Amino acid sequence: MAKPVETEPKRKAFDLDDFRKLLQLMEKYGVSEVSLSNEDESWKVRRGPRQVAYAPALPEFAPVAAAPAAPAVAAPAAPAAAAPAAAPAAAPAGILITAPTVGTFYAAPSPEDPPFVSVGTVVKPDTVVCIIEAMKVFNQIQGEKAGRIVEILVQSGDAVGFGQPLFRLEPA
Amino acid sequence: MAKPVETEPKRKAFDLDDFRKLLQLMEKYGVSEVSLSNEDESWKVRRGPRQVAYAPALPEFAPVAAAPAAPAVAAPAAPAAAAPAAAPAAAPAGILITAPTVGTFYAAPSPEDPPFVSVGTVVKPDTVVCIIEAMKVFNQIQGEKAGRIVEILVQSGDAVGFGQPLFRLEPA
Amino acid sequence: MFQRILVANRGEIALRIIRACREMGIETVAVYSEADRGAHYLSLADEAWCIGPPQALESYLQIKRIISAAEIGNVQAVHPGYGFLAENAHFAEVCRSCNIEFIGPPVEAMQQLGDKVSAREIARKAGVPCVPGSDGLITDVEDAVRIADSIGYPVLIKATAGGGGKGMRVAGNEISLRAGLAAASAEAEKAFKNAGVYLEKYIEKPRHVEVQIIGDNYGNVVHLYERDCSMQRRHQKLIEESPAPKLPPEVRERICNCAVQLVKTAGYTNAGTCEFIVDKNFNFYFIEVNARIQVEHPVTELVTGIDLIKQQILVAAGEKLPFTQADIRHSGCAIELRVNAEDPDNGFRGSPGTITRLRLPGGPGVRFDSHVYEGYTISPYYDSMIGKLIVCKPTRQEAIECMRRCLHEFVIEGIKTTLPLAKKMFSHADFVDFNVDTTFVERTF
Amino acid sequence: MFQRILVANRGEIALRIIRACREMGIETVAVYSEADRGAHYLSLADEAWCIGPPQALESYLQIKRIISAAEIGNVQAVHPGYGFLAENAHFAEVCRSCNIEFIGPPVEAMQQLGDKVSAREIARKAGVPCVPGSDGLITDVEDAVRIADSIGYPVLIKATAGGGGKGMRVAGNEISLRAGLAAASAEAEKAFKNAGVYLEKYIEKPRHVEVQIIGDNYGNVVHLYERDCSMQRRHQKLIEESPAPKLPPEVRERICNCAVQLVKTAGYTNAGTCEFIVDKNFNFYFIEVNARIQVEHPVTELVTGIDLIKQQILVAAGEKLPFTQADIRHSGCAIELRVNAEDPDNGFRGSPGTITRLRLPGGPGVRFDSHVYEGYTISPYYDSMIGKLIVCKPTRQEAIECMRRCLHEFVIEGIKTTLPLAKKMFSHADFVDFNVDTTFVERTF
Repeated sequence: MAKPVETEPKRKAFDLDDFRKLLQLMEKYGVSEVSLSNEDESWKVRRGPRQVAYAPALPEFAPVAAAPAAPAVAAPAAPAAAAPAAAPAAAPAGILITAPTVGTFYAAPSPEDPPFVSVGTVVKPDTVVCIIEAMKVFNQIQGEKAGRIVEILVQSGDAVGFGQPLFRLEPA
Repeated sequence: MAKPVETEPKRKAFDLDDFRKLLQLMEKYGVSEVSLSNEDESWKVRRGPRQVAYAPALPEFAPVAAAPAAPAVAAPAAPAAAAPAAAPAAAPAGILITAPTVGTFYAAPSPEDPPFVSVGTVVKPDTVVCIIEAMKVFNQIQGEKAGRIVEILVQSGDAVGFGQPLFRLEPA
Repeated sequence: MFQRILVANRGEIALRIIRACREMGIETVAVYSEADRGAHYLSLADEAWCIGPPQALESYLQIKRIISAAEIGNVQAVHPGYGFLAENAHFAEVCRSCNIEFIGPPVEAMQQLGDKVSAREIARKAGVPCVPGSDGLITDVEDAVRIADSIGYPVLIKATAGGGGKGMRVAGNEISLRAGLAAASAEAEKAFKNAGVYLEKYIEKPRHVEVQIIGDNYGNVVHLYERDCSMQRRHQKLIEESPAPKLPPEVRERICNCAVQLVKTAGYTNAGTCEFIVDKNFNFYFIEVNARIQVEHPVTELVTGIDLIKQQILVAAGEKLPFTQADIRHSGCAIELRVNAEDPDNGFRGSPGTITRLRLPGGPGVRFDSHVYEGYTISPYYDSMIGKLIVCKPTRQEAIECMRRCLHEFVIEGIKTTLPLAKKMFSHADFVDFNVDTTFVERTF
Repeated sequence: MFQRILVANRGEIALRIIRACREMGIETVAVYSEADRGAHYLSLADEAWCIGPPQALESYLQIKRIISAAEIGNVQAVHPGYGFLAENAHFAEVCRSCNIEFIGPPVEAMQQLGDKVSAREIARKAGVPCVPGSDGLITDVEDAVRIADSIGYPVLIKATAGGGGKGMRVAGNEISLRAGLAAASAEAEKAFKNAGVYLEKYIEKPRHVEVQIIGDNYGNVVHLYERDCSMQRRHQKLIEESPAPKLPPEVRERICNCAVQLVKTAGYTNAGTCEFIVDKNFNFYFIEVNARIQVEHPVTELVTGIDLIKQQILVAAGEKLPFTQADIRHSGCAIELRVNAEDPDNGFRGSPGTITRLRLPGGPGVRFDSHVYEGYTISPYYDSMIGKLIVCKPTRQEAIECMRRCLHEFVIEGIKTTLPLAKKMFSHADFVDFNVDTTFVERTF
């Protein structure tokens, strides 16, 4: 997910270099709010205390789906709010394995079995990393990324949404 | 747009050099908010601490009250839009004498008389510069500014709103 | 019919009038102070004139400037809205003397009903019950003591020119009556330049019920049923609704008929409201007439289907009322919540500023009358009310559920508002069961 | 009653359902694609789950993922809205097999009415007039020629699985009939994987009139009167209204009763719409049943005062209808305008983008059902409809004046919309006089 931009040449991306220039200009000239749009793109940036309410949602920087426990009031807002903030500061380093479907996450084949992977496990793209149950079907999920697991972001039994980060890896 | 982001020549980006120029102009002329748009693009910039959206609108730069002929649709919007645009380019230098009340402007005591003042007249604060008729009363208006009249901004017989600029002076 | 009307007001009621006029094919001339320059609703008028600086005294209360704008705007009538000059009989007189119709009642009716003592006299003539009291100004302290003895303590000392609670005092016994008379009189002199005070029986924990009426120039007067406005804070209405909950049908009928009798007796025309207080035994007493359209008129519009602003204009233009009393139906329950830019954590003081984020409620049965939008700046110069959220549903229970749902959706950022208080009010069991009186809000929240 | 419902849709109808549920005290679980992440209406649900990437095929049409979200969301029912899976009988079946109620009709009724030929059979059984035609699929070209001779040219060739004008052809004589049959069949095979076609008499310049019905699980079915939807462009409705203008009262009664008979015969429950075409002599012919809530349902809500979404939920939960046919009143005139993000200057192609400025109309009798707001970004992945402006007034004339006033107020910047077309339509004499048919918009604008 958090793959750097330059490796995906065909993706319609935002030019983050341009974006950086824009931010530098804004800082230099004390600009608090900018809204630019043309046929293809629209940029809206607001500096200072109040955050952008609805960022055009750079999905790469908006990993968090609605948290199941918390009321969704906060949840859907969170990604948007988190997006711009996360980008420069708190973006967790590494590679993320995200849920390919909505469902219930299980770390192990059964409660008696050990988990498929743990912190420290080195995985390949075809390594089964968990099960996601959807409609009574237990789908074995391959991580599709390679690396060493450094963090498990959900608990066995948690409900997870599409695209929700499950594991963080560092390149092995 | 103009400035190519060199790797993606056909992509329509925003010209950040133009943007810098705009910011420099804004800074130089103390402009806090700009909204520009043409067929292809629209730019909106706000500088400094979060600004009042409907600025009680720098009356000096917001000369036009609702024109009686034109529908007011455009009119109240005009001052806000005009203000920033006017700043760098057309900001009329000098001092303005504005209408102290709403009513009908007359340049002369009667149609037979010469006007109170003309372009070139040097006025003192107590010089009567016009009459504004309100409720059948013909109020002689003193300019309350000193200088030489360089432009008369309304026609005899025009309806004028409170605060509407009537004359532009340059310091005598 | 008028071709062109000047709207002598601002904010939501100006927008409301502009909307009505446009639907009727009438052009509008708006006036605005420098503080309101650029407000979106002004762009909906056909013409707009700046009439002065932000202070209302120098703009919206400047009769001369408004008439002057009416003249250069070439209008046939002025709609005063509510507040500002709406109940200023002098303004109405000036308008009419300039051949500009004032959309409101006759000047004489305004004057007579504007004075509390003469209003009581009219009520008595019309057979409308008033709160037992001095039937006139107090001229002698000993008289006052005798009257208080006869109607029974506690008694209320009120200024004849008063309003909004000013110059008002409760006396529980003779000693406080003697002290209170002097104090109230002095306060009234200071506030209204009229020291006249009178006595009334003090009604404990009353409900506020008011009746909407409208009359034409041909002697036809109808009522459009009642509104309950008991949910008040410092004499400011917060919630208004119709029908008045728990009011027995026969009381409702009598109170509505009393209102019609009263305004007929006063020779009143156009829209107006008769305010009553209702005690716990459903005795009701006339208080005053509001000789104008009211903030809460949408409540009545939603339950009767009648557009009051349009009717005001039609009646002022000399049209006959298009309905009789029998034609007027009341169905469902409508509740209005006033949304004020006030800070509930700081004594409800005004909270001007820019609305940085706004998500409005909507959906079936929801109306939000307001001139504000995201990016709008609420100026510190005027009333703190920024909008009226009105819901109409088949039953009161459903209306309350709808209002709660709306409050859940409603997002205003950048300013403080009374929405948190509103949430508490609409969740309070005593409001839901309607065990409330005009002291409820202050006692409870 | 359900405690928790999953809303299997997006945008304005998702918001509409969430609002209804909240007023009923029912919790909601929303689902969304990555394109809708962060939309404000999602925050009004009690829970929200991302179910896939922006493409509807991978999210809103993914039965498995929606059921999975329903399971982790622990809901008792699913409301499908309109579009997406709303008329997918398989989805309804899967929901119910998982013990999750599908808020809609029985699967059998959906299937029978979903097929045009079996729907005609039901109509005939119910005594409802259909357009004269082949009474079944065309199996032989010579048969088709005989039938066309007997019903008279021009005839319409239609795909049994068709919709939206696909697989449809008009034949004015035998030659074009022979050619058209093969072409339509091939087109239908390609578009719907079902080559079956049938013949119908071609009704020239018909009006589109539809009847809203609702039934419970106890055999009670009522109609909620009709809507006229003749203002269409490329088979997309633009304006819907009720009552249908100029429809003679006895025709109106017959058409409404026919709709009730038809859905009763089909064993249909919950909300649905029977679509008819009406020729210039007010002969009407059944076309199809839309087995779901429709975009234009607010029109009916405003003239009847009945909340259709709430009734759908109540009926699905096994409640009886709280009214009989005699209880249902129709009053006033409601008109809905669909506001689409389309560029009128470029063949009405979709105009996604961010709304940079939004000033909404409001005031008495105005409802705007929409999930958008200033700053909202309209994604290119879904339908271009961004909101529905609905007005309700005592008369059609007043409703049109109100709509024009609303269009004057309405400001949307940042995207192109159909508002300019709307202004033209509401000013056109033939619309105002209602001299229109389903070809009017394309012929005129």
